[in-house]
This record gives sequence, C-alpha cells and structure tokens, in this order.
Amino acid sequence: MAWNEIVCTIFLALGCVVTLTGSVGLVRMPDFYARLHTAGKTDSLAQLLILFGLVFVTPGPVDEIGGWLIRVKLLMVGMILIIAAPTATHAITKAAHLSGLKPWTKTDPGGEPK
Amino acid sequence: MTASVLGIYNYWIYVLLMMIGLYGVIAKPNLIKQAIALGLFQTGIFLYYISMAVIDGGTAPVWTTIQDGAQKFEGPYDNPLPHVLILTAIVVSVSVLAVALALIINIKRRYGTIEADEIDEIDQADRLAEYAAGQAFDAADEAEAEAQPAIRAAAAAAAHAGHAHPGSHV
Amino acid sequence: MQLVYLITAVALLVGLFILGIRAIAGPTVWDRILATNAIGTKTILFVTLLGYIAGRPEFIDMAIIYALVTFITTIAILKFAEKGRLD
Amino acid sequence: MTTIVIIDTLLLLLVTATAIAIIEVRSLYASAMLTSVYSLLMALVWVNMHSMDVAFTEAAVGGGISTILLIGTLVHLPREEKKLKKRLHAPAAITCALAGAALIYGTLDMPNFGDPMAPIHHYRVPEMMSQTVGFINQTKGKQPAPEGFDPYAYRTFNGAVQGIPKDPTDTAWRETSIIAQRGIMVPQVLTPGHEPHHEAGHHLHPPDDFNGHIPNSVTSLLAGYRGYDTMFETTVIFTAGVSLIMLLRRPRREGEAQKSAPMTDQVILRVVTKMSIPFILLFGLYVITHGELGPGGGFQGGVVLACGFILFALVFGRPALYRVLPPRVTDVLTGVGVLIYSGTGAACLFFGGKFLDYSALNAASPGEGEALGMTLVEYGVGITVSMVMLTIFNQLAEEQSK
Repeated sequence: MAWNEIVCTIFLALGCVVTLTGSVGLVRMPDFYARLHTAGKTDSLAQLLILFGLVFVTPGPVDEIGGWLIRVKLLMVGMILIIAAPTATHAITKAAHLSGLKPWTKTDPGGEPK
Repeated sequence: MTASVLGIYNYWIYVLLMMIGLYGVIAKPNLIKQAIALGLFQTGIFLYYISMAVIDGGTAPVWTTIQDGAQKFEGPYDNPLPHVLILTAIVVSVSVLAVALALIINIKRRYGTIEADEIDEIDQADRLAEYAAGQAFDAADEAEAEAQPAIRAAAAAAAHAGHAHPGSHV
Repeated sequence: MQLVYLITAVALLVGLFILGIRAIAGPTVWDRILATNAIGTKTILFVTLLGYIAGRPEFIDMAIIYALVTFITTIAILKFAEKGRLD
Repeated sequence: MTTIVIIDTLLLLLVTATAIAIIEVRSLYASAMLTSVYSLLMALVWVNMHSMDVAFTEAAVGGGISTILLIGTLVHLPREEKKLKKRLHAPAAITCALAGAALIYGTLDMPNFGDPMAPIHHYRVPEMMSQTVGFINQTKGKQPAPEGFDPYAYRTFNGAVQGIPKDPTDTAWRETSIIAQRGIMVPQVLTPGHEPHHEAGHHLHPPDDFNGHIPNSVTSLLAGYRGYDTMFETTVIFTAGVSLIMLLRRPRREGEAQKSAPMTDQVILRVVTKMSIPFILLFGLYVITHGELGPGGGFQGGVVLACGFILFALVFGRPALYRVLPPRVTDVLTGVGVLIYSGTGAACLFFGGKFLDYSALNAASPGEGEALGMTLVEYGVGITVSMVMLTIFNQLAEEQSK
C-alpha cells in the first residue's frame, strides 16, 4: 500500500465507525431530540471524513485536469452537504418544536407516545 | 463464470418487486396506494432491463479519451441501449403518476372517497337509484300507454260529436 | 484497496439498514423525516464510494444531484408536516 | 465483479424490504416518504450496475419530483388508508404467487448476470455499437471475425452453451469470449465491404463517424439512434402537462387573492434557499449541456431545473413563483421545447439530410454537426420536461387553494 492509500484507509475507517455510531444512536435513543443529536452530528462528521479520505486516492496525475476536477468536485459535495444537511436538521427541529413535541426527561417520560 | 444462483439472482428480485407491486395494485383498495404500487411494478421491470445490460468487468458506457483518441479504458463497456430505454421510461412513468394523481383528485371531488370498494358501492347505489328512477319512469310511461286508448276513444268521440258542427276542430 | 472500499460500503449499507428500521417504525412523523434525511446523506457517501469501486470516480455529479434532491425532498416533506400544504 | 455482486445483493435486499414496507404501512404520508427512500436506494442499484444516466434520472425524478407530487396530492386526501378487514388478500396473493412462479421459471433460461455472451450484447445493439467499436479500434486496426463465431451463443443457467455447436472448452470458444470481452461485439460489421444487416432504409446515420464524437453513448443513442422515440416521449410528457391543465385548471376570477403559506419565518432556511437556488439552476443547465460528455442530458437537467423552481415555491410561496415565472410563460415554454426538438429535425431536412440526421447540420465536419444537433435537442427536451414538471406542481398546489 502506498502512503495515500493508508491515509485514505484511516479516514474511511474513522468514517465507518462514526456512521455506524450515528445509525445505532438513531435507533437506541429515547426520543426525537436525542436522535436528532446523534444523527445530525455524526452525519456531518462522517461525510467529511469519507469524502476527505477519498480525495487522497483519486486516480489520475495531479497535473492533469481530470484529476483536479474530481478532487474539487468532491470538496464541493462536502461543502454542499455542510450547508444543506444542518439546514435541513435545523428546520426539522424547529418544526417539531413548534408543533409541540416535548423533549423526554427522566422524571417526565411523557415526551412522546411509546 | 460457472452458472450459479448468483448469476440469475437479480432476475428473481425483479420478479419479487414486480409481484409486490402487483399485489399492491390488486389487494389495496386505496387509489394512492395503487398508484405507488404501480410505480414499484415499473421499477421491477427497470431492474430487469438494467441487469441485462451488465457485462462482466465492464464500466459505464461513457468513453473517456485522454489524448489523440486513445482510450483510457479498453475494457468492455456496458450495453447502453437498455439504459436509454429505461431513462425515458422513468420520465414517462412520472408523467403517468402525475395524470393518475390528477384523476384521483377529481375522483375525490366527485365521490368524496378514494377507496376503490367504496367508490364501487357508490356507483352501485347510483346505478340502483338510476334503475329505480327508470322503473318509475317506465311505470309512468306504461300508465300513460294504458291510458292512451281511452284518451283516443275520448278524442274520437269528441271528433264524432264534432261532425254535427263542421268547422269546429278540437 | 478494493477490499477497503468494499468494507466501507458494507458498513454504510448496515447503517442504511438500521436507519431503515427507524424510517419504517419511527413513532412520530419527525422521526421518519429525520431518518429519511439521514438515509439521503448516507446514499450520497455511498454513491461517491461506488464511483471509486468501479474505478471511474469522474461521475461525482451524481453525488451533487443526490444532495440537492435530498434537501428539496426534506423541505417538501417538512412543509407538508408543518403547514399542511405545499405552496 | 464480486464486489458488484455483493453490494448488489445487499442493496436489493434493502430495496425489497422498503418495497414491502411501502405497501404494508397504513399511513399514506409515510408511504410517500418511503417512496423517496426507495427511489434513492434504487438509484444506488443503478449506479452499482454502471448505469449513470438512469441513476441520475431516478434520483431526480423518483427521489425528488414524484415524492413531492404524492405529498402535494395528499393535501386533500385522508392521510391514512382505511383499515382492511383481512391482513392478507388471498386471491391477490395466489395470483401473485402463480405469476411470480411462472416468471421465475422463465428466468432459469436467462443468461447469467454479466455474461458477455448474452444475446442482448450481440444481436441488435452491436449494429449501432459497431461504429463506436470501430472508433475505439481505429488506432489498433480492425480485427477480423474469428472462425466459427456465433453472435447468438450464450450460456444458460445450467451451464449449457446454446447456439454454439462446438465444445465449450474449445480454443475458438475462448477466443470468441475474449474478443467479446474486449468490446468488439460483432466483428462481421467491421469487415469492410461486408455489411450483413444493412437493409435499405435501415440506417439513419452515416456509418463512418456516428457516435465517434459523442463520448456519452447513452446520449448519442438517445438523440441519434432512438431520436424519433425520444421526440415522441417528449411529446408524451407534453401531453401529460396538457392533461393536467385540462383536468385541474379552473379559470381564475379577477382580483381573487392567492392563498399561500410561505416558510419565510425560518430565517436560516430562507437564507440558504436564496443562496442555493442560482446554484441549482446553473447545475441544471450544466447537466443539460454536459449531456454529451458525461452522464446527464435533457431529462435529468430539466428535472433539476424544475426542482430549483419548486424549492423556490416551497420556501417563498407560489405567488412569488408566479411573479418570477407566470403560468402563461410556463405554458408557452412547454410547447417551445417540443418545437425546438422537431425544429432541429426539420433543419436537418433543410440542410439536405434526413429527419433528425444531425450530421447534415455541418457539412464540413459531420461530427460537430451531430454534437450541435444533440445539444439543441437536449435543450428542447430539458425545457419541456422542466416546464411540464413545474406545471404539474403548480396545478396540484393550486388545487390546495380551493
């Protein structure tokens, strides 16, 4: 393995771990707001890790137009996601909060129908 | 490359998807569900077509040339024709869905429900009411027809009586 | 390297499976919307990865379109849940 | 190949589970949401099978537009289907089981997944691919057909080889197979002076350089070989838009106020939308224009354009959209797209070619003529598709104001 492949592998492995954590959290957490927490945070981190890892293994010589185009597009995807995903999460939260969904607490577990 | 279950597994999934769609179309009385199920059925067929296009070790049928017409990828390209067929089919399927939804909205306006069996019941009731109305109309007609001879006789009697006074046509 | 990609892909798929449970089961509407949104993000990563698995990463445009579509669909679903209408 | 098969298997399992959930879940709203998930997963399957253009279309159309349309319809309808008495509809289940069994029995004779010797790769397609293949091998010279090559040969589920009289272990067979894998699909077409399938009127295009200048073969087949079909499919979409107008549009009274519920109270959403809409529209135009070089084209780009306008209507309200793009303009542009398509065909006639034979557009360099014609056609398709999708959305949304 060349050095760039090793770096990519590390990033991808981290991304996998974060992704799986987020997914499990989305199922395990007790109420909507806690799930939102796990889903929103881990999604943003995981996509950045994986996209950044893939930048290293993009084929094509660095001085060739094609290779650069792909790398720039990868970062562009990351940028779009960094803007769009939190916006969507924020909008969901706000709508849920305005609709009267109460957060779950240990003393008052009536936040949502079981 | 020996023949295996994995070799035709894809085709079984396409059958499964199609049958799920077909089951939805037959079993679910809700018209929206039926429209969605029709979409599932279509996707099954799309899957069948695209699966046939794959070639072992092939890549997407977009040639990339580096310089002077030299190919970056010499390997086989997947068959592009099914892709072309399905590409247009997907867009046509959304048009079909849109027209179906418009019809469903009109049905809701006319019947007040979108469950197929309730629509059938309403239709049946309408037909019965129509039939009853027709019966009543026929009965009235028959009564009129039965009354006809008497009326004619009366008219004839009147005309006969009229002979006594020529010029006065009733 | 193919093996690394494959393992990553399988991990993402497992994540998709788990999220699918939440999307199907999710007690409130908001849970479903959240799960749909998270599935969208995962598919973006997956589609990028598939390009590398196939050895032709020049089709990144797919990922951009996925990002846009996921965003728009989330907003539409959200608007319907919040206001009960779409315009 | 094994990677493809593994991912394919897992993805298809997921897809099937989603499909069952879509049918079985009682809330129509959840069903519509799951439809979006289903389409995104299906698009992943297409990408995995290297069908980029289809994946593009499926993601934009299935994940975006159809979900929005379904949700837009649900505004007037009850959000749950009524409770059925029986969980399983026995006649339907029996029908489906029988039909499914018959179809599965039929698949036993299918060639293997990914078999390069499958008939589909050898019968009709190579005839138009041959020119491409000729182009690929221009630098290497054309190779003659091997002895005993049978384009109809393929392997069935049982491993039996059909259509080839010889022993599969024969060297000729292996050679044929290698040549098929190399992408040289029907060698006999490549032999100069010997064109077995060329009846009169069969070919719409000059055999020398068709496809040679368009890297994306899907687009070149779409606009070239299947140009007529694509034109009439555009017309089908146009017809769908017209039917929607006829089914749902009511004449608006003068001075009638347009009701709407914009989401402008969410500041972050409003700002991000305002920032991203120019980008989305630009990206749509890029997809349309870039259709010859990479995945993309009129259908996909048109849907992306429509998505941009729909996002605008979602966040700022439909009256704001009507100020930007009045329904009258939308209606006219719907027809203009089809007109551009057929007008390009007519222009080809004018320049002395056949209908939709783009190479006539530039006599000096037929390849550039084809590129020009295909771009024009893609723009026609894109305009019609985007405007029809927008019309459909507008009509469904206008219905909510009553």
